[in-house]
Amino acid sequence: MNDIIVKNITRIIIPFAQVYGIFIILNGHVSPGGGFAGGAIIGTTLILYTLVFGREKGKKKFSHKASEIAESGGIIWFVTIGLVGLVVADRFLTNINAGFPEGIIGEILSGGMIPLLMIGIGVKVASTMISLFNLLIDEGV
Amino acid sequence: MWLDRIIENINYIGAIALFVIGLRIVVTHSNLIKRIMGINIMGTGVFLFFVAIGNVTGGVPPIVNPEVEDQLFINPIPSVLILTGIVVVVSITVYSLSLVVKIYENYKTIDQKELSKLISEENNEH
Amino acid sequence: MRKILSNTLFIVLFVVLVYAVFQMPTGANINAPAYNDIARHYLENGASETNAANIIAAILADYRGFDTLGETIVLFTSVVAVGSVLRSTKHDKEVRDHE
Amino acid sequence: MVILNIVIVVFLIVCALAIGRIKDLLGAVILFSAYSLMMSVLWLVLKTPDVAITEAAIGAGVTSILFFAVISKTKRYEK
Amino acid sequence: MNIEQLPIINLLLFLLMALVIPLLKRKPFKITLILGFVVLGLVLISSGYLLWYVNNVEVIHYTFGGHEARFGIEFIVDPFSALFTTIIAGLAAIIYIYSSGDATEGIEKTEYGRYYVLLFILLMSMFGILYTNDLFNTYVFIEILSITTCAIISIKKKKDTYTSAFRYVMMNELGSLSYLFGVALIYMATGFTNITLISESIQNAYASYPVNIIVALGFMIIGLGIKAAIFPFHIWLPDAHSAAPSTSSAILSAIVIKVYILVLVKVLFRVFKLDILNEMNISTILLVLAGVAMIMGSVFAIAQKDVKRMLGYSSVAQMGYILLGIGLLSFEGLRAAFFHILSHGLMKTALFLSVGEIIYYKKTRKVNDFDGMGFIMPVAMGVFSIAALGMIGIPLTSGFISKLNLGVAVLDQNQIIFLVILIVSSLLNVIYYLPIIILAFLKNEKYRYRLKSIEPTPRTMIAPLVLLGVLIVVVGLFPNQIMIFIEAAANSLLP
Repeated sequence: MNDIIVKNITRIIIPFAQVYGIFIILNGHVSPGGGFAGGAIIGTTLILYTLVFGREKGKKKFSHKASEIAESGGIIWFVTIGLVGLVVADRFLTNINAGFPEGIIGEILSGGMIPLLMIGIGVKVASTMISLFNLLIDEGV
Repeated sequence: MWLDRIIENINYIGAIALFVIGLRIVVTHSNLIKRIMGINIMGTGVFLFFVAIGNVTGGVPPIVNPEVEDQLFINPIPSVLILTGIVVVVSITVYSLSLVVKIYENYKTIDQKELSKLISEENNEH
Repeated sequence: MRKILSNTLFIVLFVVLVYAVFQMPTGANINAPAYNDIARHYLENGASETNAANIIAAILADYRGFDTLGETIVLFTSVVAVGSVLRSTKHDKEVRDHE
Repeated sequence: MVILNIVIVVFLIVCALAIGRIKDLLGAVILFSAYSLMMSVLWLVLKTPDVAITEAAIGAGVTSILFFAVISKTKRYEK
Repeated sequence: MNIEQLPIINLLLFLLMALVIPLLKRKPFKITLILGFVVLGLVLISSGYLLWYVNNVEVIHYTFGGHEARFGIEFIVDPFSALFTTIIAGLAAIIYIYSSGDATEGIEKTEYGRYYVLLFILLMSMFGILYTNDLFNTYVFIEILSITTCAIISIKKKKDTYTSAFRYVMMNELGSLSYLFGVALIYMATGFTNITLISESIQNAYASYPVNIIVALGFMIIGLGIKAAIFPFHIWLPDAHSAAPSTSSAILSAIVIKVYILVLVKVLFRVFKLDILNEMNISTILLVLAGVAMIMGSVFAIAQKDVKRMLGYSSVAQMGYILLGIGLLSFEGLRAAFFHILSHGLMKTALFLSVGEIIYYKKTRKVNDFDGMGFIMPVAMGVFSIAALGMIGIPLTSGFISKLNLGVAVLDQNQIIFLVILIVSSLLNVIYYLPIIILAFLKNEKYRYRLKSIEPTPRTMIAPLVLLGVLIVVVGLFPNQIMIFIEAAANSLLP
């Protein structure tokens, strides 16, 4: 796609959309949203980038290797947090009892492990969406 | 009387209607992409059913505000369950779409009837 | 003919399901069976037990965190599965040469 | 609120029926996208904003893009 | 670290193994294989220990996050789940050894890594399904299971695998969504997703909203029936199982469809309980389905020329046997069904793996090409014969014991007609298994000349086959040791 308007608008929109996605991920435990929604939004911005600037440039921004690391990393991060609970409090995925910081209700730094898990999910979902799209686009042709 | 009952249960009826329409598309349509869409419609039907169970007239989303007392919240459990469900259905959709791409590459058609014809012809050749 | 038959079948299914649902106390109020003590517990104590204001996030990541782990595994699996279907041998070779 | 709810449900059912009938797959995907968007409005009416955000991002966004990607690789019209 | 953690550690071991495989891409593939074998061995040991523990000490209740069971998700390890996880781990270990002998027929080298990733996630999901005590958690694991099973079919990049995998994924998804709809109806009527809590309140719910509960049960039976290939819903099975690579076929036919029927058992006996089932007369419906499956599956199998399709249809018939045992809704019936799950698992694994070896070396799948195969590949064909005789129900094999038990269970409930169906189905089994054995061992001239062209089979492929053959006979000779655990499992399901 070689349209200057589309390219420039995309350049302007993408940072805002990504910041919005990050906002949704980080605020998942105090307002509507969370890892899935935010991750999907970030993933869509990456898809948009690939659509507008072409596959090669998109690959540079978010390489195959990075997505592979993010995919396994998301689950490993999740399991690690769960294992903290297993080791400290004798149960998998324990939250407050495992010593995660409590914070004050309604602030961003609260909810113990919930925001940590949300970050992991967000990264995972974003990378999954972009790599699924790349796989579907790459094939054949 | 009947109208009241229908209006009261409109979400349930809508959910069941979507479920049945989705099922019809999956079972009777011969186009593979349409069938995947049917699965998605079926899925949203089930999700709508779940959410309708959790709905409370005059309730608010379950986000606690310590300063406001005595709020009537909706039931949070169905929302959680379908948040999981939506992502699951997307994964299945993507996987079946990838199969459709491969089927088209090999058979040059995405119509179930033509596909069955091609496959039976191939089997007869051998 | 077959079309009419199948359509009738689906309409019958629809009617049966609607009939089943009409037997239920479907009114969207707090007397519904689903709005039981578990939901109340989440709403009353969920925020203080997990310190998250959004109860849905609290249930999603804490009470039913294992479901969420399963869901991330579904996503991971779908990437592997789609990769196994679509990524041609040629592409894999290219990636290996490239690295 | 009740009237909005009914209108949206009717819209969803009509959309779903139309997806079943339309012969142009591209049109079907656009209809599907509209369907998902309406669905996310319905989630808002039913006071589940979390699901609404997720549905808008995943259902209307990602799924439709993936359908488009596949249709661009296969056939647009069904017989 | 105490014993309660073992179930979740089993799951995490599988999961971490699946996640580690992509990281080992640059190392020789042998390291991955050995690591995977170590993981499988550890899980086998720990589930065996759990089996001993729950039978002799106490049932394990494990809740995630330290919440009460009603609020969080609960794992229950009782004689039922412990027994079947052990069986699954054992069968999976045998299939794994076989598959490491580079006999993963039809899979390209570059896909080996992904194949094992999918295999371990598949095992994890099956363990999760059996351990969990939550209907929605079961749904999540069922979805993982269905996407991985489809993926290990389509990983063999052939034309026909794509179409059969597509049909399979559509049927699977219909099944999953029907199951989820059933869960939604139950949740609507009771307000729980935890199985124990549902079973406590379902009597009241049934008294108030009977139609709702009946519809929910119907949807769950249909949904799980599609996935378990119960007769009218079996149409995807022969295509999918014959198109898949041999090891995948063995896993699918011997383990995966059994897991779905175990979920059905859980739903019937744990969620709905006998009172409601008897009131609704579910027994009759299940028995009729089972009877039709037993006859029709065998009849279809006779007509097949492709040996793997034949085995697929035979699986349909065997699922009928298992469903017959379950449908009797009695202790004897459950015992027979559980024993048949074990013995059919062993026999089908043996059949698919030996056929897999034959296909790998002789490149033929036609039943007619098996002439003289017994002289060319004595071990594979020998194990095939033992397993096929077991399928028919010849004494000294495990198949005989399961048919005996089924017969006793049927007589106990005075369902003489099903005894007749059982015998007729066994005779039909004779019609399609015996000619293969006779051809393979008695008619040797035609393919004599091929004798030289056979390469020596790797030991990793021979050993599991021999082990399976021995196990079939041993289980047939000494069923009582295993019967203790099976009876405990059946007891834990009935009040």
